[in-house]
Amino acid sequence: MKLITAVIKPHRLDEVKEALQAFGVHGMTVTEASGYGRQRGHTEVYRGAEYTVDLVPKVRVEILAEDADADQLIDVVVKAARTGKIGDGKVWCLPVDTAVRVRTGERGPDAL
Amino acid sequence: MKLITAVIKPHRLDEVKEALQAFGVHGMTVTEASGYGRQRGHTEVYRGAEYTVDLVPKVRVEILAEDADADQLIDVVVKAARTGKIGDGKVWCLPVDTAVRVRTGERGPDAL
Amino acid sequence: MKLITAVIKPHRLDEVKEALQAFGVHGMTVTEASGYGRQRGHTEVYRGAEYTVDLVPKVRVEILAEDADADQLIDVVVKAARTGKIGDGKVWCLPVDTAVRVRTGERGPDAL
Amino acid sequence: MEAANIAFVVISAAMVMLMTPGLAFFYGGMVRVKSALNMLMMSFISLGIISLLWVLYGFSLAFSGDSGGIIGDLEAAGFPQDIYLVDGELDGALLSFAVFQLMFAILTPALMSGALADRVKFASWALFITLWATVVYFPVAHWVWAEDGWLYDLGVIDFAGGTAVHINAGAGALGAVLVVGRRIGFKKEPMRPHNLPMVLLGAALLWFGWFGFNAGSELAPDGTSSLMALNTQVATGAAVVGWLAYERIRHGAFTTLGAASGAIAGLVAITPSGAHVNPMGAMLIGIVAGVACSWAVSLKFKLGYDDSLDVVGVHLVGGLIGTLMVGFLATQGRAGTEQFGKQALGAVSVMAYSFVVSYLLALLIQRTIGFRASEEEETGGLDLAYHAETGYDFSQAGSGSAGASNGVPAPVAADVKKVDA
Amino acid sequence: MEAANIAFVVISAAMVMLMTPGLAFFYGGMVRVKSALNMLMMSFISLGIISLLWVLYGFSLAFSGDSGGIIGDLEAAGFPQDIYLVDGELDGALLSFAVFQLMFAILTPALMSGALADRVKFASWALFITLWATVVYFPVAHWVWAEDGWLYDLGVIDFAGGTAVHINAGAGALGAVLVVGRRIGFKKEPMRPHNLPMVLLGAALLWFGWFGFNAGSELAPDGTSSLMALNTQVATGAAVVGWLAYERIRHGAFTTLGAASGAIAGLVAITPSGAHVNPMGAMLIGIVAGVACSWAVSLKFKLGYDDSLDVVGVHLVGGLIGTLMVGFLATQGRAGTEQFGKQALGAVSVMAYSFVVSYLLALLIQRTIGFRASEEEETGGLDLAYHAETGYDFSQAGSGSAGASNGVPAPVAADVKKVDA
Amino acid sequence: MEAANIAFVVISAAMVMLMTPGLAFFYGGMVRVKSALNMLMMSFISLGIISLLWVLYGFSLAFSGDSGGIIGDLEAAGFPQDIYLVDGELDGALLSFAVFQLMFAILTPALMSGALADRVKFASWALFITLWATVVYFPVAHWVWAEDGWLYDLGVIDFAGGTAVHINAGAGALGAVLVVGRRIGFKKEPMRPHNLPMVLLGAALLWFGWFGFNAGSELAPDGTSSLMALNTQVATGAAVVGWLAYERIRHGAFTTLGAASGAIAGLVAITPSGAHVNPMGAMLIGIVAGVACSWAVSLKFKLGYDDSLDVVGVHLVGGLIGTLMVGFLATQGRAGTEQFGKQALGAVSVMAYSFVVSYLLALLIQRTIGFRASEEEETGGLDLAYHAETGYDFSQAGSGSAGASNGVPAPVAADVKKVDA
Ligand SMILES: Nc1ncnc2c1ncn2[C@@H]1O[C@H](COP(=O)(O)OP(=O)(O)O)[C@@H](O)[C@H]1O
Ligand SMILES: Nc1ncnc2c1ncn2[C@@H]1O[C@H](COP(=O)(O)OP(=O)(O)O)[C@@H](O)[C@H]1O
Ligand SMILES: Nc1ncnc2c1ncn2[C@@H]1O[C@H](COP(=O)(O)OP(=O)(O)O)[C@@H](O)[C@H]1O
Repeated sequence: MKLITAVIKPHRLDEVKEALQAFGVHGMTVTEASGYGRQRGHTEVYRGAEYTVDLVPKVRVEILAEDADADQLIDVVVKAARTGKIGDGKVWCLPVDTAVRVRTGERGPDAL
Repeated sequence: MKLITAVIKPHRLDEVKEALQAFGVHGMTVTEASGYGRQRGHTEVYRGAEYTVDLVPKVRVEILAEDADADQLIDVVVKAARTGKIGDGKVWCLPVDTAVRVRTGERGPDAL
Repeated sequence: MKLITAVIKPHRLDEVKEALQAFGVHGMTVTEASGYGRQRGHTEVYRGAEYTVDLVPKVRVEILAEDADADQLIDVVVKAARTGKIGDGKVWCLPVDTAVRVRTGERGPDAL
Repeated sequence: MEAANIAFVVISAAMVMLMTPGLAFFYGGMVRVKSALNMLMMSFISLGIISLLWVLYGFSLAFSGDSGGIIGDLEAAGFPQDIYLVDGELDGALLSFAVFQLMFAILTPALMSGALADRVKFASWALFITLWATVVYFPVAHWVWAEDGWLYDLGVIDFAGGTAVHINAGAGALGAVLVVGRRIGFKKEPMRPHNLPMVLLGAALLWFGWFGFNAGSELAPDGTSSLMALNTQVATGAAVVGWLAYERIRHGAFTTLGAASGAIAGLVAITPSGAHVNPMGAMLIGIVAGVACSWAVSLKFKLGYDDSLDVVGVHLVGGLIGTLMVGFLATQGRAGTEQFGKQALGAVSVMAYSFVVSYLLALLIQRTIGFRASEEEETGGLDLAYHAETGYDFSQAGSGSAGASNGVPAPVAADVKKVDA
Repeated sequence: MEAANIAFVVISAAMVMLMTPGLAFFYGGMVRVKSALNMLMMSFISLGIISLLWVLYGFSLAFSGDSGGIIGDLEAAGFPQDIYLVDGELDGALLSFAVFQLMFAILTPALMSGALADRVKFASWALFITLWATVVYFPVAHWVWAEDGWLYDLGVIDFAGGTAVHINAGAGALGAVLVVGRRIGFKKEPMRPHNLPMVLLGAALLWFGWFGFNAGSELAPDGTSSLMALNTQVATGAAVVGWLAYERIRHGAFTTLGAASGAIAGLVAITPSGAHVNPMGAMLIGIVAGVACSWAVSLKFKLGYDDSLDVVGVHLVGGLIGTLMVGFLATQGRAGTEQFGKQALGAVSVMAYSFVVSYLLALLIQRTIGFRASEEEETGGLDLAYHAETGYDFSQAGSGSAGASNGVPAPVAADVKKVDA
Repeated sequence: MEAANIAFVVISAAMVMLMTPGLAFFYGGMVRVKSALNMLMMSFISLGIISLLWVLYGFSLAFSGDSGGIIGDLEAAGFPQDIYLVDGELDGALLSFAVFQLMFAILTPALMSGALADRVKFASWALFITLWATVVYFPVAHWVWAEDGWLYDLGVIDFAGGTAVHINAGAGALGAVLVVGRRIGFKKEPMRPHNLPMVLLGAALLWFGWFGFNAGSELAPDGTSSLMALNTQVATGAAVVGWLAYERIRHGAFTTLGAASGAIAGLVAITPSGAHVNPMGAMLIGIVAGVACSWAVSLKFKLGYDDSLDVVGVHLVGGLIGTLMVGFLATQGRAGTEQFGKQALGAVSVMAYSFVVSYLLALLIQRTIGFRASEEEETGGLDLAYHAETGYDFSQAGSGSAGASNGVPAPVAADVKKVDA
């Protein structure tokens, strides 16, 4: 199995979720994150003191997938998350040794 | 080494922690997360507009473990996290190239 | 490629970011986390009831890196994050199958 | 004179009105986030319901006529014009008194909500305060403040409502708690305040409004209301110091929650007594209230009843302290064993009546429509169960931000979809 | 007598002042976190700008002299000493009236901000309220409250400002909304309140201040102001109950936002009417306002205009209910078709005038300096765009914590670097 | 007359009471989350301690008798009955004055806390304000307001406390800061406000209470208090506009923090002067205060003292502006170089006295029990170190939720275990 992790812009989460659903994937785990990269942050002012904030909010999505689906899923996510502007994020894919569904103890593909 | 990641119901965190401790594991890293899956969300109402919220709060636990312990640890976590109801979550296990304890620089099993 | 994950003390984030930048790495993804380990938590008091809080705030940093850089990067992060006191955290490194830049669809090292 | 009185009473009424939201914040900040809105609503609904009851029959039962010193009549039910028109002129004294007293009737049931935090059905709570106001509050207000009320006639000192409001609510809360039972996880799980600045905000609004409550109870701006105002401040300050000192010695820290709680304890204790003691007496009452209540709040863990936000420990105990101490500290020669006896009788009567009737009312509700929330509602949080809302959303996600350039990160769980308007 | 009046009016003025921040919190809690500060600032800026205009010419246009019942003159512009010195003595009645009325002039434009939430340029908003106060509010205040104002002369009942304040602001908001257009994502994305306790806080401060607004409008502490205070509480309580009941039936939940909204609806409806009805009438007005406004807020989804925080649904509709119902419910023989006709005429005139002029003003601004924020500013959040701030930072990171021992975890996005002081 | 005065003063006292919590929120929202409760408590503890000192000896030192215009006597220590009983009647004028002035004595030390944010031991702070009130505030209040006070006799205009309160606190804060030193990370790390809506809430409560502070200082509802109320609003509005305009030009944004700060600056500046200028004068004072203070707050970065929340920049500078400008703007022929000289003398005397004595008191504490928190306490956050609490817990985890169905996600760090009740 594979674990696909996508770090994307928060407002693309909905599109990604819908694209995954259309593909037939019905589960994912989402975490808040902040990203540092090419995309510049912004300036804040407090009583005349100016601060640069260089981390921007991102959303981190994890999807467990069967080996066979992984490549296609990556494409689905990348497409759904894309706005074409800097800061769209990264997707990476890791090999998974094993996966379990807590409720039933099922392992492997059945765990999804 | 292995990295065991468990996405569980927030209120099972205590049980998981205790089970791990009983097993002899004394470290873990916890992140807030939200999960999307079979478990349905809920409806919210604001001035007559009804919204469906389909992400539910989860907790994401990461445990670095020695290869030999990994399988047993997964079982320990799965057992402690189980309520038997939909939405109990997933556990997955990834292969780790290397691990370091920041304080001392120790590598591998000594880093735990 | 490799994925380096570092769980560090929140106030070392700046140093780590600067060290990475000095090394030539210009991207990372940051998540809030809490850690449980040797470092003890603290006690809180509410109307005479005392509570022990045993999770301490940590920051979780993820860095995608080329295979060749991974080892050096780990050292850079470990060095920058170190305070020498208990609770400095862990760094681990995972093998990555593939990585994509969402904006352009570039894969592998070009995705960084 | 008349005009100054009306100005004083009307503004005091507004200040007392603000105490109920103040209470809502005081309590609301103390509960866990998943039931914070419910806690706020338990107070706010009192502002709604009791205002209606008051006009319909509450004012009448409390302040119109008398039956044996126990209760009023229904002559003023519906607040007909003839009770407030005197020779075709509006009777400002009566009208301002009516709105002032209405605020007391709203606050008192709301006080009990703290004891039942996080575990009762909202509709049942609404019914409970409706019944409670009717059979407990309106009569007791008559006993204590109506000219023919039996406690008033007895000479019990209860200037601004130590018995009628605080002992009454404290005892009622205890009665209801015994029926409703403990929160799931009581004594096992920590249930810490989710927002301490909100607790302090509530305490601040209560403190402010309490000047209207205490000084306003004189119904005239004079020496007595001035003394009451001074003593209110002194006793409250002393109770803050007392509570914090006790906590520092016993637990090693000066807590914010302790400061807020101490303030309320002091305010409660000075309520019945402040017009009849001198400032040094007020200080003493305040310190005793601060220390005693800060000790009393731990009783629930020992005795095992789950008075969640310490209505008993603060309002009942604080009310008793003020009501009893004034028996000995009253100026103008009133202090003494005899007065103390009267004070004790008044306190015990109200306590017993309120406790028993509240217990029975709660039981009635529990046996009929059910008082306690279901386990799933309770553990999932009452905010979603009854109010279909969540308190906060500090999230960015799903909010259509193209640039996503806000420094505050995004609790993504608030990924919501609109389906129906 | 005089002294009591001044005490009453000055304190009422302070209470009405507090309504504008109250409004800011009421609205501010309702928007998404990324524009919360902007929402707060849209009210606060009114406290700044209108205070200046008032002295410069606002008071004068509204209350000095008269031209055909339509507007005042500029005799009192700059508030020269001779208007407030009588025989070398300060004229307390006039000065207290001036500060009291100033607070109304501040609140009214701020009310409109809710309709334009999350999408207008801050500087343009500041300009808009400057113009609006000048050509809409000051004249309308003259119509309604000046002795020679044409609506006043006609005998329209508008005790504390149902037409001058609420209908006026509601219609103005609608006019501006039609120019500014809908928020990006309207009807598609959920835009839920980011902080409901803050909404309740705002409602509580508004409720409190409204006693100053309503009772204070009598300018004297007497029977009328007492009746007004009582009716204010009764109608508001009734509207809370009405709104919640409607919601429970229609949507299955008693929402916190509904309770807060119901309170405001009740307060709005009783504003014009409360001094002229009896408490049962007030209760009726309150219930009708609660139910009707709770239904009216969904109109925007059906009709498609984006009155974001329901200024039309609450203030315009609530103001109309109070203004029209008093036509039938007024006591002292004033009720009847004739009075109803006058009320309707007053309401319609103000509504039409405010709507048209506000629309034109908004258009003027949109065509010149631009009213609407850019898409990027809007989606990225107005807080950063215009105020260079973010509302909250509950983070630990980067704050130099050696032990990092705080139980509240760290939203790390707030990783900020200081560059320039 | 008497009754109206008492009504006015008692209610004003309650309003001034609310300013201290208001200040707590104003400051509390400005600090980082890890020390937010500590910041709140630094103000709240003043409500406790000073209330006790006032009765014990504070009122007496300030307002009973006189020694050379410098200080009162101890005749009224303990507030014995004979000072407030006149022919067996309670002296409402004296009692209401005593509670009104008590609130000033509470607020003034609390003002200094902003300068020492995030780095002093809580118990040492409590001791500091105890000593400071005793040797700085009570005497200075005597100088300025007692009939025999030397500044009062000199003819210095300080209507509501520009010198006694604001210059006094500002100079005292500076003295203490020089002893205590800078926060760890000053000028290097950003230390941004953790909760700006809370800052605005504080500003709003301060603004509201300030009407009691300023108008109430006349001790009677008359023309002067009415003028003061009007000028208070005008100057404050002007200062908001002034600060925002400066900021927009200098930094490109209208900040929320700037609006709140401008309001306080305006309120401070009008405090000494508002009863003696006309509204245009008030507007001028307000604008000057807004601009000057918004410039002055950056001085600390240049001069290198860490007046964390700008007590010097706002209260000292604002107080000076008001105190000095009234020398030229005073009406009734009082304006002129002579009056200006008196104003300057008054300001400088209080400034020098307060600065020196505060410095010495802080040094005394630092050398004995220590004033500054340990490095670990400071970096780890004072909330945990001294109050054993954390401000917020928006978490779901560990709260026993079976369904875990709340939309707000769970900061899991708040994983707490109860060990001991
Ligand atoms: N080397 C990296 N490791 C992990 N995450 C990264 C890395 N580089 C970038 N990211 C993540 O991807 C996001 C987008 O990267 P950025 O450089 O801003 O734009 P883009 O990917 O469009 O070139 C960053 O905010 C960060 O969260
Ligand atoms: N394919 C997946 N990839 C990653 N996480 C998943 C996946 N499917 C489910 N999850 C996580 O597991 C949680 C539980 O899944 P759910 O389908 O609701 O129940 P169950 O696992 O009991 O069948 C989800 O909330 C989500 O966090
Ligand atoms: N086995 C583990 N798996 C995952 N994370 C761990 C593990 N052990 C420790 N950690 C993380 O590392 C942090 C530091 O560990 P701790 O034992 O407190 O100190 P140290 O690493 O200095 O010995 C913990 O707070 C936790 O976040």
